[in-house]
Amino acid sequence: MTIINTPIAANPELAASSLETMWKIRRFEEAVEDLYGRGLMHGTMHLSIGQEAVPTGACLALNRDDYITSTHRGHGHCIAKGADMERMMAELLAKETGYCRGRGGSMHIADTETGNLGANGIVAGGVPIATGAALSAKMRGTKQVAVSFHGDGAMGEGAWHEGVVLAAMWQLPVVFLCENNLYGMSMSSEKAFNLEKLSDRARGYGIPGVTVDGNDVQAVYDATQEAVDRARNGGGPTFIEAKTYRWRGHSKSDKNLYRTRDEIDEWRGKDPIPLFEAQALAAGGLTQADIDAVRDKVRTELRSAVQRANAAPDATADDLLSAVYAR
Amino acid sequence: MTIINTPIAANPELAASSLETMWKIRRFEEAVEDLYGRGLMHGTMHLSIGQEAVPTGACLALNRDDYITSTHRGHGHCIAKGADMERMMAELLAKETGYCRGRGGSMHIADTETGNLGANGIVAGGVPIATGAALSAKMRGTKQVAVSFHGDGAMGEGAWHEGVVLAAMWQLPVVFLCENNLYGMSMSSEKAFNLEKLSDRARGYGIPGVTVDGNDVQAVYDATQEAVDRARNGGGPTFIEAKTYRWRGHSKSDKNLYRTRDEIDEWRGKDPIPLFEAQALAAGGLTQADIDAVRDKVRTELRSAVQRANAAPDATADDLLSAVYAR
Amino acid sequence: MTIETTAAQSAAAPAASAETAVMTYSEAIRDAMRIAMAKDPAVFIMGEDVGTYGGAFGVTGELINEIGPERIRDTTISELGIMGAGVGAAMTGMRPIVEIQFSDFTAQAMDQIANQAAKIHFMLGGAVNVPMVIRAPGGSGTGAAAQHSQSLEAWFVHIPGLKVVMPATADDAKGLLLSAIDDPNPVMVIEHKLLYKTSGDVRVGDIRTPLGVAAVPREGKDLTIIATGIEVSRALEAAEILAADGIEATVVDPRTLKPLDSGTILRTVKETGRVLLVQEAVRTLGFMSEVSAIIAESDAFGYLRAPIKRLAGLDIPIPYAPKLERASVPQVEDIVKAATDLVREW
Amino acid sequence: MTIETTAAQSAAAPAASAETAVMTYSEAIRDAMRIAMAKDPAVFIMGEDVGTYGGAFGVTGELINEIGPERIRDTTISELGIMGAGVGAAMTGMRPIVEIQFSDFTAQAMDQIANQAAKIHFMLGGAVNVPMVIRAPGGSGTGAAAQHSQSLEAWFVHIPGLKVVMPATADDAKGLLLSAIDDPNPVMVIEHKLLYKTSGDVRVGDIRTPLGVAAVPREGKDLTIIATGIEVSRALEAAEILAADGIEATVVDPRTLKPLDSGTILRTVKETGRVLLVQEAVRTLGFMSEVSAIIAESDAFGYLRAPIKRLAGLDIPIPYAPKLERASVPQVEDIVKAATDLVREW
Ligand SMILES: Cc1ncc(C[n+]2csc(CCOP(=O)(O)OP(=O)(O)O)c2C)c(N)n1
Ligand SMILES: Cc1ncc(C[n+]2csc(CCOP(=O)(O)OP(=O)(O)O)c2C)c(N)n1
Ligand SMILES: [Mg+2]
Ligand SMILES: [Mg+2]
Repeated sequence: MTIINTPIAANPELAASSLETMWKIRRFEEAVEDLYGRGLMHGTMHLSIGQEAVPTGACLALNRDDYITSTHRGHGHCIAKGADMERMMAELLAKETGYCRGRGGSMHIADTETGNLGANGIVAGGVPIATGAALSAKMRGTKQVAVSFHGDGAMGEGAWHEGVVLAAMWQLPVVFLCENNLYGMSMSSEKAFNLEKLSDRARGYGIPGVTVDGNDVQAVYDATQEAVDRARNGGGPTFIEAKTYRWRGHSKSDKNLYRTRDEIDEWRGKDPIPLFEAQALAAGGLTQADIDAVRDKVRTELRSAVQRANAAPDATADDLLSAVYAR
Repeated sequence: MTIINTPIAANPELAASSLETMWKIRRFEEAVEDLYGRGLMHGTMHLSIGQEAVPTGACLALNRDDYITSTHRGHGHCIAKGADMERMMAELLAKETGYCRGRGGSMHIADTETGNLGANGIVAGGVPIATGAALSAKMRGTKQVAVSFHGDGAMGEGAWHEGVVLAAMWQLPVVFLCENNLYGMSMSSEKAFNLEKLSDRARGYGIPGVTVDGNDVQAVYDATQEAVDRARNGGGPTFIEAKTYRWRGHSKSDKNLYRTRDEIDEWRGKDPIPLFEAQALAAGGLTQADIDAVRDKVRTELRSAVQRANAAPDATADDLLSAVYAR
Repeated sequence: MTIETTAAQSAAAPAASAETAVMTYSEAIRDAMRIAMAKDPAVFIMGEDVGTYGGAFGVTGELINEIGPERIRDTTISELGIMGAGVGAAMTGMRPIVEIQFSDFTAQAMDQIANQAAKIHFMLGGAVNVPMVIRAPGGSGTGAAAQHSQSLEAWFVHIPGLKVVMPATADDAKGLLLSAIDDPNPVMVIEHKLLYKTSGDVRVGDIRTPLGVAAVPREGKDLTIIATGIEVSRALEAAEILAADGIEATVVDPRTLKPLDSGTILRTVKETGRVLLVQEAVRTLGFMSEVSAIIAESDAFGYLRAPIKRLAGLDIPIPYAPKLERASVPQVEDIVKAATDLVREW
Repeated sequence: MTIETTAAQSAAAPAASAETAVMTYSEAIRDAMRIAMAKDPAVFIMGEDVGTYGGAFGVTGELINEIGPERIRDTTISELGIMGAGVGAAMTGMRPIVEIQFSDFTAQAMDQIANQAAKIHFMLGGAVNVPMVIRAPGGSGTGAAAQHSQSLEAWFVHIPGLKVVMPATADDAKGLLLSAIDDPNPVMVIEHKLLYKTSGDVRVGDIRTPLGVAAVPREGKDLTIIATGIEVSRALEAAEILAADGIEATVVDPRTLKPLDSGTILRTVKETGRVLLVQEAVRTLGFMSEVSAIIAESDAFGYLRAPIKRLAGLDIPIPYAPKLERASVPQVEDIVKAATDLVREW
């Protein structure tokens, strides 16, 4: 991807695609929530509603063959990196046509075609994997970059630390992108870190760290693009803290006892989608008609994705044992 | 322990005891090396010769009931915290009278009487254990402090990170004392860290960090005492980097290919023992006669420790199975 | 069977004299922790979201409101650190109960469990004890896929120095946990997600289920079914169906996997001469491999009328799709079929 | 036996036609890595002190001088990170060989081994492979005590998605490693510290020992001894002693623990009707528990003239004291005695 010098909101094409990505994430997850609520989907789910600007802005700075590793809350990363909503939905509906043939579900969707090495059920599990993908890119001399999406909570894990330690020592082309949504499940990041900004931790690894507004596509894009450029040019890893908020509970079982309704409402007021729409209207990148068109397009697309996914055959049990090992 | 306001080197009692501790460590390890070289001791061994000032200075700031956790290179910590050389030697000689009844060997010596929770064969294994001991002290309201001795190499481990994360969040009375002897086995700490000072990593956890000359008893004492005071008064953890050097190879199998003879010689020139002796002479804490007396005393003590340890009965195999579980 | 069935619970009910109350497995665990904390100030709970959130499966519930955040300690997401802190606390006078949200994440903490907690007492020549309890839910059935559904008890049973229990009923969940808290050694308590909401009669008050004693919730002459965890209630349900078909099964629930009550196992095997081993864990080197080996090398060998039969999870990661997940581990009908084959063919 | 004995090596020697050279187990491993790296630029080595230092046990030796630091990659002390980096590299076109200094430290990396590497292929519906090799020395005998002497192969054999090999000879160390590097799955190679310096005839060049095929270095009519790792050479030495006493033993070395060549095992068991299982790992839920279970539930059951006998490490952490350490795991004389008892009594 070439570097974008005009504001995203002012560029008709980019503004439309960014808005489309955010709406796709939002609508996809709303549909999931609905299906789940009606008992049509099983397992567990982690929704990123309210956080859409982070993957949207970040993936704008990435090429199709750049890598990402994702998390338990990974629908947004997956969509922003370019995955197909139908195959995602099929996965969640336990269909043979899903990205993982119904074996993985929400927590394991990967789309290697678009460089997504996978959601991960293990907090921080993807961090050293991203380091490895960056190492591989460097060794193969491909100029690919890896972005490790992870939460604030993930920074309590040894896996996070070790992934960053190796990347820093080897100056690998990797970006550690922390979506600080203020909580790791019920643990507030304010309590968990004795830090003003989580990016202050980056200096302890001798790598640059920056904190940005995670609800602002442009801010996320700018920081990611700078980090990606540095990485591609051999300048090593960067840590980015994108401050955002999850509107929904951690998962289905969350009673939201650890935070207040007021806090949730305050952040709902910072919804990244209307924020971006207003920016695009003001900057002239999009008209109201454009905005409506994007919204409608996504709604139609999603509806058909759900329908087609629903119609697909269920995952089949006949080759379970033979599917364990690659041949 | 009451806080020491006069320089250690100027205080006859403290100067003598500090010098004695350093000599004990040095002589103990020289004896181990000798026994090992003559095939009279088995297993592996990690010598801290050249690093004696760190445990000596640090343990001067600790009460007998304060805790330490130690490492694979733990003889110095053990001696400085007050352990008995005879029982240590007996352990290394696989005797029933050893601290671990010959079950643990060098890498597992502990002396709970003096608050030493144990050497550890696992790099960074003792770090979260120290956090736990500090948590326990805090919960029991005892005002005890825990010091986690660890190497520079240990800071690559997730265990180190997680131990520090929890201690920082809970503001526990623990000191993370890094003996940066410039190498973790063959990995140079300069290469492993993109940092001027390892103590710069501390800020990323929101805790104070300081770097001191690890070959200077006074400098190590001062930093530890400040950290211990803070810990005891509820001020939470501190990270200390004590820069020092191991003269010997990492263990018996080390061919020293990763460092130069010049470097080793340079650091031999910074031997903490004569350095301290000179300070004590200059400050008037010790006369040359005192110095000679300490040296002689340690030599005699050590000789008798080795003799008595040698004479002790071998570890017995008859209760191996019943020794696994406590009753 | 559905998870509401309480056959196992009632079968293992305490002696008639003891007062009991109906509670869920999850409440029973909470009850045990409440009792232990009331008695001994050294006991405390530490883990991710055990405080206000009440635990990933709601097991600690509102304990924090009763006991406070000092002793119901929310942690960062740092399983290795938490486990190490537990070890350090246990070595210095406390009795921590460490909760790991899913037993799969014991992988993160394995060094502190296997290399530290398990070995310290022995390795230090007996100088120190490590009296800690690790609670972690295992098992499949919730659609949480491969990284949240494993049955990893075999890892821990293999490590000298650990004790391992797997309560199958609410009463045992309470009684075994209280015994584990008393124990001067590290004890892994592998709970089961699907059991949390099942209920049964639970003895009231400060009761115990001793470690190392198997339960025999049913006796029959035709075969011995040995099952653990969720498979105990499935085995009991299968036994009912088998009985209707004229096959009488003894059902043995070891309860403590280590130390194992092999006496009870061998006795019942000798009585029936046929043995069916049932575990949810993957077949290869699951706990029942050891039970099989113990039987095959014992004097019960001479009493066997048929080869030892094992029924276990498929050797695969647990898949997400509900039908596939169900097909991955032994269900009641699988037990019925295996038992019937065993008795009819031999 | 002393570690110099090469009975096992010669017994498993390649067909007479192949050219061989005498080298140590450690040199054979290095030879395999050199060959693989020369052929395929995707193959590289990563681990603590594998570079200039030459590896904790000297296995990589001077490879860095031939191949350079890019592909003989020294790491920080970060087993979990290294393993995760291996997984990420393997998913994106590389074929990493990760060295863990002591297999005990796989505990640190367990999440990436068991929850990631092993499961990714299945969990992602086959979309990605994880072709990586993990080399780690296990076993006791060096006086390194409880945290540096474990035999943990059972942990890995229990996890679907991993393959596990345990070479007992220099030739197999080379041949199995080259097969492991070829394999599109994560393969754990458990080497043995005491074997590194033993030597034997090793086939020259780009040879293979196939995964999943057991070796039968000796055939006899009286009993079948199945042994792994260091116990293979002990079993062969014991077999010589037994032969002098008129007892003829078949010795089977599974070589690959997963996937297991149970065909060869069952065939030899049926031939002799008596079986002695020998492992260095602790008894409870060690690899031989599975072998025992497989035999006991197979049609070989009917051929057994005696209960299956297991000889294993004591269920204890490995002690430091040399005499205690030696007493902790099966030695040649223990095998001789167990085999003699088995044949005389049954
Ligand atoms: C190793 C591990 N520990 C614990 C969990 C349970 N868990 C899943 S998500 C989560 C919170 C993660 O917080 P954060 O990283 O901030 O991501 P967020 O959920 O806020 O997006 C926890 C504790 C897990 N999946 N893996
Ligand atoms: C978890 C773990 N990984 C690796 C090792 C092998 N090892 C023992 S000591 C050591 C180097 C430790 O370096 P450092 O922490 O700096 O301590 P130093 O040896 O310099 O005192 C290594 C790699 C180990 N014992 N434990
Ligand atoms: Mg979060
Ligand atoms: Mg060091």
